[in-house]
Amino acid sequence: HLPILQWEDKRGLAFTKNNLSYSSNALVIPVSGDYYVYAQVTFRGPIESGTKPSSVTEIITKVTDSYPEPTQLLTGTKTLSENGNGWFQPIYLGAVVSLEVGDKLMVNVSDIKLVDYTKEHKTFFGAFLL
Amino acid sequence: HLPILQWEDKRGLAFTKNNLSYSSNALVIPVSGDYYVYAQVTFRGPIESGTKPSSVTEIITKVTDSYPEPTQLLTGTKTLSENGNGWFQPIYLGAVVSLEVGDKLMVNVSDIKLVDYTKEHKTFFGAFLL
Amino acid sequence: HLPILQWEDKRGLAFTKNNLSYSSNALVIPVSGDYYVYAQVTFRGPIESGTKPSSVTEIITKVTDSYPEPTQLLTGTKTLSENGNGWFQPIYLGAVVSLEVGDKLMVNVSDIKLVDYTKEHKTFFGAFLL
Amino acid sequence: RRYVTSFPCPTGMNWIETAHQCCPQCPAGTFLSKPCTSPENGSECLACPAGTFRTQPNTLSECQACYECDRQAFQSVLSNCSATSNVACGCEPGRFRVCLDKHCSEFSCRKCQPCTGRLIQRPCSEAQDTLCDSNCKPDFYREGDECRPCPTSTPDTCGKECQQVCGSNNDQGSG
Repeated sequence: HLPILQWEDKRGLAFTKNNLSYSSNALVIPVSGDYYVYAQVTFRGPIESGTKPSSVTEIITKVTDSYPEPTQLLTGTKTLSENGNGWFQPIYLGAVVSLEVGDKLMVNVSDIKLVDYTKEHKTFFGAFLL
Repeated sequence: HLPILQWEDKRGLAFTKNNLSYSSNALVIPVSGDYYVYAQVTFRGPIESGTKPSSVTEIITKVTDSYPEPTQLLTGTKTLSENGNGWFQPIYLGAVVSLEVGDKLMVNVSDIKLVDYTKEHKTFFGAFLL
Repeated sequence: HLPILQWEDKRGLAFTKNNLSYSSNALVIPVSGDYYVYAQVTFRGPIESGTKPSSVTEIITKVTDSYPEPTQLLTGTKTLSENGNGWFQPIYLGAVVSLEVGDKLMVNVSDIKLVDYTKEHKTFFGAFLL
Repeated sequence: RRYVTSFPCPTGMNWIETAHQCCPQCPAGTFLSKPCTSPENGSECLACPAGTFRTQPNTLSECQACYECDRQAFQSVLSNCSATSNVACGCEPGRFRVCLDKHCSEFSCRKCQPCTGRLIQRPCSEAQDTLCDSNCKPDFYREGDECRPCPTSTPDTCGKECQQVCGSNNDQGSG
């Protein structure tokens, strides 16, 4: 599986409420229903060690106790055409999904070293019950 | 007009409820009000026959019985700078629009052959009443 | 600070309601709570006078009476790899933020001359209370 | 299959859900500000506010916002937005359209090429660039892709091509 991002859930602009909690890299669904789930990841490069990737990918995934494999809910994948020097590529995803109490939502990325985690307003993740 | 995408509305992650129905390629609005409407289309190429397009476009359109022309609600248009080999380009759109009962929402694209329809989590379309 | 965009709030698809008002380039929050805030800016070039920018940036910002400096809520920044002729680059941002009554929301951009203001469905900005 | 809850109205009228009846359409250039109270009496229609339009009769509650021509990209107004028609945009003089999509709904305006030193086969127009003659005009010699004017005197920089074209001209001139 692709690496899973870790998130800040209390400081700065981050918050959780109405029992939607965050633990071990996942948002945990407190009540079954339809949720608008969204995430933006800003990818950036080049990074020293890495050769330039041909593409970057962000996937919002659901893990549930009732099924052994994660379900890919939303995927954004973009090829990179920037040449050698510095590049930035944001990918935003958002949609309504039906979730059950206890489901866990996570964000996977193609390469964690390419994620711009430096500013909270560039890479973010959330959900709200309709 | 630009080609209209067809959608799966029952299987997999797809669903409709609260009388928001899907018929002849359109979401049909059951009650007047303000809706958050969204869609992502992942475009990909090259495709055999096609010359590389200079741009890809996604438009969420409204059709209503009370007016003979469609109304363009949201548009995402992106020029392509990828060179010859394979490319991916997701376009996400979402916003609140005021809709009347009976209005129909559709997604038009610049070239249907470039749409990645292979995975439900890469190309999706939806709406919810605020 | 980066230039602030002006918006149409009445004509065409634009509207405000439930006391969410628009004045001096900002949406003004009528009641404290969690809001889904979103904006898309379509950038386009080249424009004769301008040299080709290396990147474009869109930031949704909050200004509040209780703090002298604006807070950056959401940022989308993308490097440009398009060559000389015409290019388009949409950037969509959206997320839930906690806001207080009287807070003002604005959209800043890296270069106002690069913003495609010609069609209301290509560049838009909004918010709704959860 | 007509939409199940609206009923067929006579031509020129539309079903209005809020009034739960058919009402006369408002003419192009206006919008429905208040539905009719009965099919017999008319709908209340108001003119589209400045900057908006409706090209067709309708029972919509607002008019569509006019597009704007992209001044930054050297577009010009071919016809202004009116209450019944959207703005139409073209290119400023001396520029032609470069379509960015199949339908040319998006285009940029590029400078026409000047054909320096060549005859013009087809002048620049809204839709396409100038077509220059492939040969240089008299008193011009080829250098790479360009046509250069023959030097008035014969400087040492006048290469082989230049001498071939301009050399014979100068002989005639001074002969």
